[in-house]
Amino acid sequence: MPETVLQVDDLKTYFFTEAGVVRAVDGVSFSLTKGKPLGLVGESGSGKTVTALSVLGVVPRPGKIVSGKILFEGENLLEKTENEMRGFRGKRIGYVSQDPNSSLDPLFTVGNQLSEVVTTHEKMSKEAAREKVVDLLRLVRIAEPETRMRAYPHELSGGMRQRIAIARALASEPDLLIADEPTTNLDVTIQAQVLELLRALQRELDMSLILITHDMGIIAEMAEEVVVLYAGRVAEVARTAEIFAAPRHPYTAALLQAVPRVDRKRPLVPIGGNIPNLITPPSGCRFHPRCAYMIDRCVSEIPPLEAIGGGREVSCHRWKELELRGSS
Amino acid sequence: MNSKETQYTRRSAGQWAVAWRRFKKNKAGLAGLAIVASFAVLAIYGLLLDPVPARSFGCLYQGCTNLPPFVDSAHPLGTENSGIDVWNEIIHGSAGDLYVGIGATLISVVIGLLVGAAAGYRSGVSGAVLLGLTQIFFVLPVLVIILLFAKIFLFLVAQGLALSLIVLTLGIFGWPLFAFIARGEILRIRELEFVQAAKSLGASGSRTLFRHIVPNLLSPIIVLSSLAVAANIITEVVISFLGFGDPTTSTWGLIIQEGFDHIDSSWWVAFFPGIAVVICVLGFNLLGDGLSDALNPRLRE
Amino acid sequence: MEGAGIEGVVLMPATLLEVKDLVKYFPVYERGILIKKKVGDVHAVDGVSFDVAKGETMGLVGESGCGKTTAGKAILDLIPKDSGQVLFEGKDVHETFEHGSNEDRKAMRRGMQMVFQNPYGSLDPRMTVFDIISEAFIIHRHVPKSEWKERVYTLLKLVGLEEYHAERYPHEFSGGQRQRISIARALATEPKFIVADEPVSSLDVSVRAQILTLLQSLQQRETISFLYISHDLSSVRQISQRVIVMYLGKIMEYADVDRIFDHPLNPYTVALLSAVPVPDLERKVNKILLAGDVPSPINPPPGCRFNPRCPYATDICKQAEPPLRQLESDHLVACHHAEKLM
Amino acid sequence: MGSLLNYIIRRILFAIPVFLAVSIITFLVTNAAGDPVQIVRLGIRNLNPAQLKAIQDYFHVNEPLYTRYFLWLADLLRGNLGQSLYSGSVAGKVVPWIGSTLELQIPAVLLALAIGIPIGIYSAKRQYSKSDIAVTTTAIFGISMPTFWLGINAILIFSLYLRWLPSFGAISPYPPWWWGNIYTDQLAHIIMPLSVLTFVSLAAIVRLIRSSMLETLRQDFVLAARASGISDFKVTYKHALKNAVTPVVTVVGLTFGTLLGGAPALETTFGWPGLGYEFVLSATILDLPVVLGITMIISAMVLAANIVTDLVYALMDPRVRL
Repeated sequence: MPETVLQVDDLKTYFFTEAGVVRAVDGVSFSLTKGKPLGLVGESGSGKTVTALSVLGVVPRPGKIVSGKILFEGENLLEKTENEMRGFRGKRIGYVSQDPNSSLDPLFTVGNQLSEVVTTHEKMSKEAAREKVVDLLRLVRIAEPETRMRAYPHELSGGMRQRIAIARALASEPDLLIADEPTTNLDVTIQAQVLELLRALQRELDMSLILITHDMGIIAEMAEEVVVLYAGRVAEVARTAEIFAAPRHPYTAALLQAVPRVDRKRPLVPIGGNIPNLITPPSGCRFHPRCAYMIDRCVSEIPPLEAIGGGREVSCHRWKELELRGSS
Repeated sequence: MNSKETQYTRRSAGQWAVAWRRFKKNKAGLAGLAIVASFAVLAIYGLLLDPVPARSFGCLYQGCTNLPPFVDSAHPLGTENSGIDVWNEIIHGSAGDLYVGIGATLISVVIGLLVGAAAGYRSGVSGAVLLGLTQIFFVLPVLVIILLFAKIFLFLVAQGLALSLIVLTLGIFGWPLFAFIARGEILRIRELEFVQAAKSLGASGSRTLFRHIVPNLLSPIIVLSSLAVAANIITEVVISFLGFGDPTTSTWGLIIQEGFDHIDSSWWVAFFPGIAVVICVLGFNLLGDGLSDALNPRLRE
Repeated sequence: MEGAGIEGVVLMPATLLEVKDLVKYFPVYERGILIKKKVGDVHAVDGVSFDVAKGETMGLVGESGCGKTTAGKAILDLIPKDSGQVLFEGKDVHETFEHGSNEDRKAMRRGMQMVFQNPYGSLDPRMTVFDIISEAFIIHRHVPKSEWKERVYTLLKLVGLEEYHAERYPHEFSGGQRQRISIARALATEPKFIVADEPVSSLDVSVRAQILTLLQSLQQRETISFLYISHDLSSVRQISQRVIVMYLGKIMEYADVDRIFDHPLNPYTVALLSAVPVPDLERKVNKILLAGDVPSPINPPPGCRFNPRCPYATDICKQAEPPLRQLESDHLVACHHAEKLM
Repeated sequence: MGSLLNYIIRRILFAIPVFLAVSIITFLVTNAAGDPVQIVRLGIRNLNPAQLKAIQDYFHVNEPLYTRYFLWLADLLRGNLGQSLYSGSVAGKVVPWIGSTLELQIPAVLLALAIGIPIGIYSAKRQYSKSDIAVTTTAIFGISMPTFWLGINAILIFSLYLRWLPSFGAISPYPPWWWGNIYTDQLAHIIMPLSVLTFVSLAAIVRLIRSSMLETLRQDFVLAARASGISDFKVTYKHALKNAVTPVVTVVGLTFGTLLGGAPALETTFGWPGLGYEFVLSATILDLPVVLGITMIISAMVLAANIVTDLVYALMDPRVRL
């Protein structure tokens, strides 16, 4: 029986803005097997980043976790105090954020920022911390770590900065690494390097990994399991191979059909409409205004996230009757 | 298109209407607007309707000099030792100070926009010259120079015009900040893609400048203007207080100066006009803050 | 494709745009005590030549800093070029804008338009959609005022928007809708050629396909030629007929879309293609991981610009710059070792 | 560090034309009436012919305008600020005034920073809370108040009504001393002007720090630092603070300029014997050499403050290209 490292249960995180309540995460549930890479797919406004920040307990104001459970190795993180949470953040759960250009403090050297994290989680001498930092930089394959330590973030390339952000997240060998779109702002060739590094580190350190992305291609390469989010809710959960072969949710299928491929040209089937506004989200199934298979029930009734066997879950009234095409 | 039918409107609200809607939600900004409007009403009343002329010594003959506040309903805020009514001076002073504040700001805005636009649109050498100029004005102890200027010129110019002279001086010394901001904004807007889009449509330089760049430049200038009016009023008060102002036209600074000379016997003469200054300046500052929030939605989410 | 028949060349469509040896450098300065010293140039576009046929979409791909956007803007003379020539329908673009008559200049502007990358910066926030689209009519006077409204509505429908959108302001639209407005504005001049600079890169995945299919249908129905600039190889494959791969200001490879994607002959193209993740588990390719970062385009490496990262690099690559050679019909490659990949 | 030296030299070289331009403007203002003697005569009515001749010679009225400027400039650069029309050399008189002014200004800026930064941070971290609203309200009143008027009220309350503190000067002219001896006497004199000045600059600094901090707290690296387990205190006071203060440094430099510019009103209110008060006294009696000298000294001080500010900024932000 594989061990579960993280279990998110009916998580709701809302943002209380002047314009109204933004239901950014509205009942998200999934779990993550220890030592496995999980992909969290979604577009802007799907709630993927907010989910990650909720797990870490660093949802920025005016956001608030309204209800739900986040079990990390059996402990409910939502019952922890701020002080206790610091024993998880960075120590047992590492986080790599989206934009390497802004995730490092521009006014301090890379070495300073890394040793700060190292000493936060473990009491050690300055010398030891320095050595640890050098080791970390080696771990993320940075050449000449001693020189790079003295550099300021603006003196490094985007790819290099993202490696440093990864090194920071790995400072105290966390059990779980959350990487939030770690390659979105990087060039393709650099993206390939960073993804390769993440994959290698995940295996080397036997970490659990949550990789957040909007790119189904990255999912195919990196993840073993996928959670598809749409407008703050889970649309579908499945093993990667299954989701590409036979998606069960119309949104997943549409996403696979709407994305152009580099290996061959094929007719694109666009998804109509736009990402919904989460202050006044569509009633019933949130995908219904854009769904080709919409029926009346989809407007009136929220589809539950049903387990459909084989570890798969889907949130669609019509999953049984629909025959959806996969990536082929 | 999120539920198109419900959002159907023939003409939707324009940028300014949207800004106004945002502004309306800002209580502090609205308070600022109300304050500014009240002073404007007071000033107009003083100029056109008030039966008691400014700096009227009428009381002197009725023996009500040095009257403390809140004792005589004819002189609610008391009188000064030569019989000038404090409340009446506040009314007439609002016309004087609004004239200084707004007049000087208008002069600064016009000069600043012209210079800033020239420098921003051409950059290069003229931009460098402008930068140097603004640097000079940042270093000049402007208030000190203005004092000197006012002092010397008050001797030379007919005294009736002296307040206008102060307006002119403040305006002339106040433009560099506007030029600086205008230039920076133009340089920023010029790089925005819609300006390039206009160019690729074939729009002429002047069309691009007046149809695309200037309208987008206005919001920071409006905000800055409101704050500049506040600053100019304070400067006027300081000039008058130090005895470098125009002794023949009513301003708040003048009456405060007169009050300060007799501070130990009649405190109210300096105190109440000072309150008027604080409220009026506060009004313009609040208005400026409110406008900046309303016109720059990025800061407020 | 009119004209093709007259020339008697049926299979080769007529050339609309011709770019010859285009060069654009940006000087880089360092501050001295008193004056700025020039320390080098960003070789943004360094001798680029290609042509675009009538009704064709030419893809221009490359990573950041390869000069693709600069090339697009220099072609439209939105930024001045340093040397080279751009011919639009046989007429020199720069020459026309610099010395041509007012009518010639306007006609040239009408013929070539641009769709920008950022849907938030490319629309004037203080104008309604109607004003934005009809600005072309004001400038070029090619539509009588009585027909403006009708024409704006037609354009809005063409790009998939509704009539009532005309009275709204840009801030009321989503990114994808703004990009549609941007396209409608470009179409308002009735252009023959549009430079589309990363038109979908800032859009959500589900909306990208909408804009891509819109561009495709425009190209087919309106016979407009596109220069489609992007770093996203997948969308380039989807939309282009021919493709140029750029690296640090130089063309690395230039060929028919299928040929370049299926049989690339430049190691850089090969690496680039293999780096793109494909949403398909059955397709496993050997990744070619390139070492190092994209070098700074200031004073790029001598010889072949790709040599420090190239797995095939030999001494000659460090010394001689490879010329753009024709290896197959319609397939040009700048690589000393291209034959090894054939 | 060669580039730092380079930067300092460049900054100082750039200051020279600015200083010259300031001197030209100042000189032109005093000569706007044609020649300065006419102005002097407006202030001092009964000059005997010998005095008039001396003053005319002093201002070189028979020379053309530009010659007069260069003669004045040459003296200025040699450190000779001229002679007061009443008594003594300007340079000799001015030195103690500079001391008095700085005695007030420097502690005020430092105190305002020391108090303003924590308050600004506190306020930003609790945006829209009651304490934040209290702070921002007080601050906007603070910047809306003419300094001297606040001073007048302080005098009304603490000197005239409560009689706790002296209202005039930097020291009592003769005993009895306030609170016992000559040192406590000076302390008693400085308390009020210093508090007033501090309060007003405090208001400006709190507003700046608050808005800068709000901007900084929204940045990704703050979130990333928190997500890597660094304590809230350290995130705030190490990362956010340095990032928030860096842009404020420039503004504080400029504030120092405005403060000096505001010195005349404040010092006049409290009869504080600094540059500002003496400027007002001299300008009132049209002692032009003194007025000119003080103007140039204040300009030079502001210029120096600006250079120091730029340097501090450059040292704090590694992204500034020296």
